[in-house]
Amino acid sequence: MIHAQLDVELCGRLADSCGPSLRLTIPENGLPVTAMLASLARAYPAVSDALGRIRIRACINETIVSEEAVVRPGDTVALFPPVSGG
Amino acid sequence: MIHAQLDVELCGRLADSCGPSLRLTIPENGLPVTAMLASLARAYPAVSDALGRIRIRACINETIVSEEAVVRPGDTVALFPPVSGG
Amino acid sequence: MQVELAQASFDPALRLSDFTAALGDEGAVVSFTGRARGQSRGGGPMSALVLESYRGVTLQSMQVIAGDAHSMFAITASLVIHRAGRIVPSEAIVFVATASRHRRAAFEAADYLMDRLKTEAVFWKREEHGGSSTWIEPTAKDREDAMRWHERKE
Amino acid sequence: MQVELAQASFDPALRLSDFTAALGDEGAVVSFTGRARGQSRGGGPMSALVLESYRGVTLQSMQVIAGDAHSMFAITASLVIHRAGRIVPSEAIVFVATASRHRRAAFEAADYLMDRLKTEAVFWKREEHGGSSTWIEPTAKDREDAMRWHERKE
Repeated sequence: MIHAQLDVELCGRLADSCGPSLRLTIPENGLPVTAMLASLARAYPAVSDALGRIRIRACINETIVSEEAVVRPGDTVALFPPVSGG
Repeated sequence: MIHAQLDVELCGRLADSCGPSLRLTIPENGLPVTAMLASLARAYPAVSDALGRIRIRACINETIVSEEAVVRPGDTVALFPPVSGG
Repeated sequence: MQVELAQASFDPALRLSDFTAALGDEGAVVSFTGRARGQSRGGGPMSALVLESYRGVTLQSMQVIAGDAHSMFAITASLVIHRAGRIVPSEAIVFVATASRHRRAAFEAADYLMDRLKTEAVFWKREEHGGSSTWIEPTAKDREDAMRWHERKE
Repeated sequence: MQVELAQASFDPALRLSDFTAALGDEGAVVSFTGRARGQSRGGGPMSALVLESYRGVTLQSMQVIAGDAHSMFAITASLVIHRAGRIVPSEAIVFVATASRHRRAAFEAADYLMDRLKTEAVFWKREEHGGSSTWIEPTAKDREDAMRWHERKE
């Protein structure tokens, strides 16, 4: 299987443990958000705790998506912890 | 009985028929608001209609008073139709 | 608590600026500006609104209302300015500003101030249209709005 | 409807002035200013509030809220400005202005805008105090306030 690099931005408190951006290797044909979260937790144990404890929403190309959405190489991907509001 | 002159200010629409101030002759020891209104209606038939039709409040020396309050010579007297609000 | 009866036109935004600059650690500031409209209640064009006040009684009626707002809501500062005289369309008739630690009190107090001012402040108001003029009174909606706060008080 | 994400401090009174000057025959203008306080939620001193936003998503979340306010209330104009970045005490965090023919709609729409912005706008917020900082989330009161409008919608 051919793989590609993906940078995942971490917003708010998610950035506390490992900084605001994490690099992940993903299959070239992409993977669902749930699988990406699992892969991220394996690659970065320090963030796995935060990812499991609070409700995370994924954002692909500036659109908040469901857990079934597929992340592809080249996408702009971010993970949102619950928003604080204004 | 000794009498005195009293100027009664008419506010709002009460001034439409006879202008903003009416002169009335009152007993030197004063008279209650109700009697003053009756006396005003007799002296100025043109305002009697307005006085009878809407609820009037009397104001003596910048205080809104009850109908039993006594108006005395030298008092600053005004009659208020219902207020419009701001 | 500051209450003013203005005989000439004033600038609500400027007053909001001064009001806010004088605040301490309040987190919330609400303002309301009531402007003279170019349309009369009947729907036709209006050339001006004329507000008649009466000596100290008008200001006093506004002060009572502002005092009640301070008793009822957790606001720490308020400003009430009301025009008297002849007001042309788009000029401010009334301006209210309230400040509080958290926003709910500031919103409610401004809303309350306006409801009471619109029904109880001692003014007699007429609309000028062309050569004639019409006296106006609080609308049924104004009275209904003012009634909302009675339940609250008890 | 105008919605802005501001990266630097702005003057709410000036923006109210511009907003009002651009109006037509609206009789009512309501404004709300939310200011950074010098006290943190825990009660201690706060040196700054830091609001993180995310690309176009934050502005878009504000636009959705403003659009909903226009659908729900008879307002004819609105302005929403929200700061991002580091905000020191007494600076404006958020400013909302609404205009309508009659006052009820302007009051309700401003109140509604704030309730939704405080719970749903896409920001992550932390309080700085001394060297450390604390992430904050909407309070129970914020969520309760936002819930008030759900009954209304149905």
